[in-house]
Amino acid sequence: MNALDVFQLMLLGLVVICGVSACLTKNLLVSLIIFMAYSVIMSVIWVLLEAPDLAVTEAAVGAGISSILLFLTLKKLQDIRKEVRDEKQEEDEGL
Amino acid sequence: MKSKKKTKVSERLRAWDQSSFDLTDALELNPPLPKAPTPEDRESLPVIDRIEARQFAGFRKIYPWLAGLLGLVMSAFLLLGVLKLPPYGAADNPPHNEVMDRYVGEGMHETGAVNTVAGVILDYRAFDTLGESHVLYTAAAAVLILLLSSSRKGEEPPELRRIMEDDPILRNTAKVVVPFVLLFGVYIILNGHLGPGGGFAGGAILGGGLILYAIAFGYESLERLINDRSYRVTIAACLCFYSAAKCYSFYCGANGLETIFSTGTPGAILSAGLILPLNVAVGLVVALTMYGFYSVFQRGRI
Amino acid sequence: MLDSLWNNRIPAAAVLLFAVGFTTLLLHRNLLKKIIGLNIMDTAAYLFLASLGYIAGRKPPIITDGNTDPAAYANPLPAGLVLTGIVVSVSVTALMLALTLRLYRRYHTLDLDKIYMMARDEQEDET
Amino acid sequence: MSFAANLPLFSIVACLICAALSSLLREKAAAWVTRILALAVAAAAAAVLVLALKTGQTTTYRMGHYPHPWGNELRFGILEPLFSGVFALVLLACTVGGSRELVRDISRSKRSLYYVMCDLLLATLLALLYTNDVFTGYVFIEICTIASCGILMIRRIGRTTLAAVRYMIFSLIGSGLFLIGVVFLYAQTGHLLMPNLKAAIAEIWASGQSRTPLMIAICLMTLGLCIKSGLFPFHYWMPDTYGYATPCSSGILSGLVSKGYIFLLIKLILNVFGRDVFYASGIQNVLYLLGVVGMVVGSVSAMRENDIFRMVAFSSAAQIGYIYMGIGLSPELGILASLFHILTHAITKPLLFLSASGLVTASGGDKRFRALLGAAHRNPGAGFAFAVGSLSMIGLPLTMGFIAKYLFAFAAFRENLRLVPTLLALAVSTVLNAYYFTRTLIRIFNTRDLQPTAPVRLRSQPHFALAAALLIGANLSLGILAQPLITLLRKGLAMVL
Repeated sequence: MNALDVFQLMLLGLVVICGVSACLTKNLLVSLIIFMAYSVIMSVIWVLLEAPDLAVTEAAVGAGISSILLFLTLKKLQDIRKEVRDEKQEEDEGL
Repeated sequence: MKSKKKTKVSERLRAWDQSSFDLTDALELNPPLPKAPTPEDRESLPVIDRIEARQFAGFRKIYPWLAGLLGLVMSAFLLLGVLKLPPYGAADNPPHNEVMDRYVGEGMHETGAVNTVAGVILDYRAFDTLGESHVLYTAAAAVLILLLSSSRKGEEPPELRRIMEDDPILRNTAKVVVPFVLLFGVYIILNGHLGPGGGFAGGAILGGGLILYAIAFGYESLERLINDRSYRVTIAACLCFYSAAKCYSFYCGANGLETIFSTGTPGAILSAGLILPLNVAVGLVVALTMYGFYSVFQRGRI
Repeated sequence: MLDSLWNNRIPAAAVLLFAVGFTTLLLHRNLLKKIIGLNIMDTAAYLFLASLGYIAGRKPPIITDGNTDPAAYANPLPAGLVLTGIVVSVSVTALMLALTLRLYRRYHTLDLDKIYMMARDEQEDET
Repeated sequence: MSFAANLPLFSIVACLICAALSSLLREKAAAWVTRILALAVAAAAAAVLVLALKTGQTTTYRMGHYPHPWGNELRFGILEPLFSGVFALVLLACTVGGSRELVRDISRSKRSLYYVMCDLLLATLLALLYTNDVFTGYVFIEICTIASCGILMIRRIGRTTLAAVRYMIFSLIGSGLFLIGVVFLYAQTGHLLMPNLKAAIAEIWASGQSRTPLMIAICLMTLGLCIKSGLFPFHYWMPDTYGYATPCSSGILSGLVSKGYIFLLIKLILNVFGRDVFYASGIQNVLYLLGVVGMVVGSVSAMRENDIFRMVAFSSAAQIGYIYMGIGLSPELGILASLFHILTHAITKPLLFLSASGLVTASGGDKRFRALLGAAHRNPGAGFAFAVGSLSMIGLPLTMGFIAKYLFAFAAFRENLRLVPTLLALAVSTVLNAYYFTRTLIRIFNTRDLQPTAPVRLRSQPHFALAAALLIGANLSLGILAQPLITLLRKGLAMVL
């Protein structure tokens, strides 16, 4: 077992921990950040697996675009929520 | 001056914190939850709805346990298979057979691509990749169906946009970073047959650069380049070119004809026959689609 | 047993992640969590696939020095397949997120169970 | 090589190009593109069918310059062009017959995107039918999933979005399982092309090494496709999906998309797993059991619905049960019956959805039975079409449904142990079918306390009349003259086996 093996094993452990905790965390924002980390670690693992094409693509698509879209959705949800709350407040005041 | 900046920062921090609420807790809106179903109601529902209708605590309590159990069963089932597989990384595993030998050994001469992965996906197994770019197109069309708002009402509120645009850190960083990101994306696309990357990765990077630009400087600055019309026309043109080119080469291949595209000298930038133009077409489609996703999500139009 | 687990450590980790993602996608009530689970499930399958292309001690399949001996390089086919797959999963993710936004705009919650209940009431209202 | 052998590739590419171009067109032009495309695809399929009959064997079409195990391939015998022709015509009938409802349900700016989705669906169905490569199958399954979600949620009401989410979740689970099954298979065999996979699997099965990973791969792929096609207990997405989409989409989703997956499964069983391995694995018994239970449960659920669309949707679940029962029964006669039933269902279900929509529209848009009293008098054309469809579903002679049930029973008589349960399930399901369809028919043809209104004439709904004529004509002619079709299917199966 050489150093690379140890490194690989560490990454594997990390990726499993990230995957499980991204599913288990209650807070959605935290969950998304963990998921982003998961993607980055995955792309490092793919470098170790002699697949640089995959690493580049996963870093750009998984950690980049997917995460941007997820964050954007979260922000939009927040906006909708705020909008609805304001409307409701106005309604209450009207009553 | 200083205090003003401070409030701004703290405001932003608070906004950041606000988004960390667990979004699952429903708003106290008009009837938040229907009343607990009566037994007769329950009888008239199909089984799965009956399970869903069960709001009592007991089911909620065992639900996570059931889920965990399913996860355990699933992983045990799959692990059982994995343990019986030959050890990974060995040179005599089934996947490393004559198929791989030809892809690596002959690939450079047959496709002209130094990067054999590009050769495999754009020449040997080009039909898969043709399907793949259409997956992206289908998803883009589906997202348009879902979120395209016919009026301009879907735009984000102006004050929010102002905050983003006033941000000096973002603007200055973007000024420096965006050119490099775009350049890198173009490099990855054009270099797809020579090194790691290709149309998909490069297109995604390009799309990321465009998104960053739009966040920092607003959509208006991009509107002249990317609007609804140019978005649709470019994507349709690229996909048609892709389908037609591949159809031509499939047709030639199946009927034993020579194509007019030569493979050139492996290693040169203008080589590898159709792979370079295909990478460019795919890159454009991916970049535009990614930007389109962002724009449609954000403001309901492109 | 432990030996074969060690020999197949990457596929084993991949199927574990697959099961985690699968369970989340199937059973979690929160829609966004479901989408994260979907992504984890897909990436796990790709990790498994990518590990099949790896051959210990070989270079990535990019022929830079004119050496075309197959015994010097890793297998390019799984990498190509995974490349295809990654794009598929980002497309699906975008579509699911768009669906989530529209559902949230209408029902103001991400909890699928609650949405079912509301939708059933709505149906009764319609009639 | 004969020119006709190029036609499958050309029709797939034509669909993809039309899909890309349709996003630039206006709604009318896009609709015509789809219609002409479907006709062209059907014509091409006919040419390929003639070729297959002439050569009498399957043709393998390599894509590109690379010989057998290196490139993607298409492969077709008799079955593939036959099914693609029927699917294209049914898609044509759906888009034509449902065009009025499309205008009602979909906002103007998005109608051309609807036709984009239809073109893409046609392309994927063709690819699923013709492909000779499992990974290509996976990629096109994903397009199919997204496009069917597209035509489902294009109607902007809350229920369809919810139904789309549910549909997507089940579909994605299905494709995830299919993908990991493919990976398992690839890990053991190193191939993705169907003939090579078949040879490698037979070798592994015969040799002494462990069969566990192989069995797991087969299980996962089968399970994935079962979930996607809505076999009992995974059919709960069906009523919402089919019940609230616009009728054209309901017809396409129930008649074609789920059938595409089942056809792929049959192809996998015969061309990849190999008949001997699959029927020795025990999975067929599970399919059989689930099919039988699904037949009964689907019918019971349909009986208890009081919404006509949901009733028809639940009856789909029962029909899927029939098909899986056939697959589980035996490789020759059972699968023959299943193939015939796929065609029956693909032709009948869209007719039911389209005509039910006509009835509902004539009754003020209320989908519940209470409102449908006497609906057939308000819209006689739709009433007649619904009656023909119902009779075919029940399995009355002169319709395709009768032949299908006859074939199932015929296949069962070759079995010892499963004879009685099969016949029993057929009988129970038929009785239940008859019960709820006759009840509906009695209701819509009822004349009691009927308000005299001017009935909707066929002349005022030419699109529906055309589509219904096509579907009814196909149903009755194939029901009366079923023998040529059965011979064709039998020849096609013999070619593959």
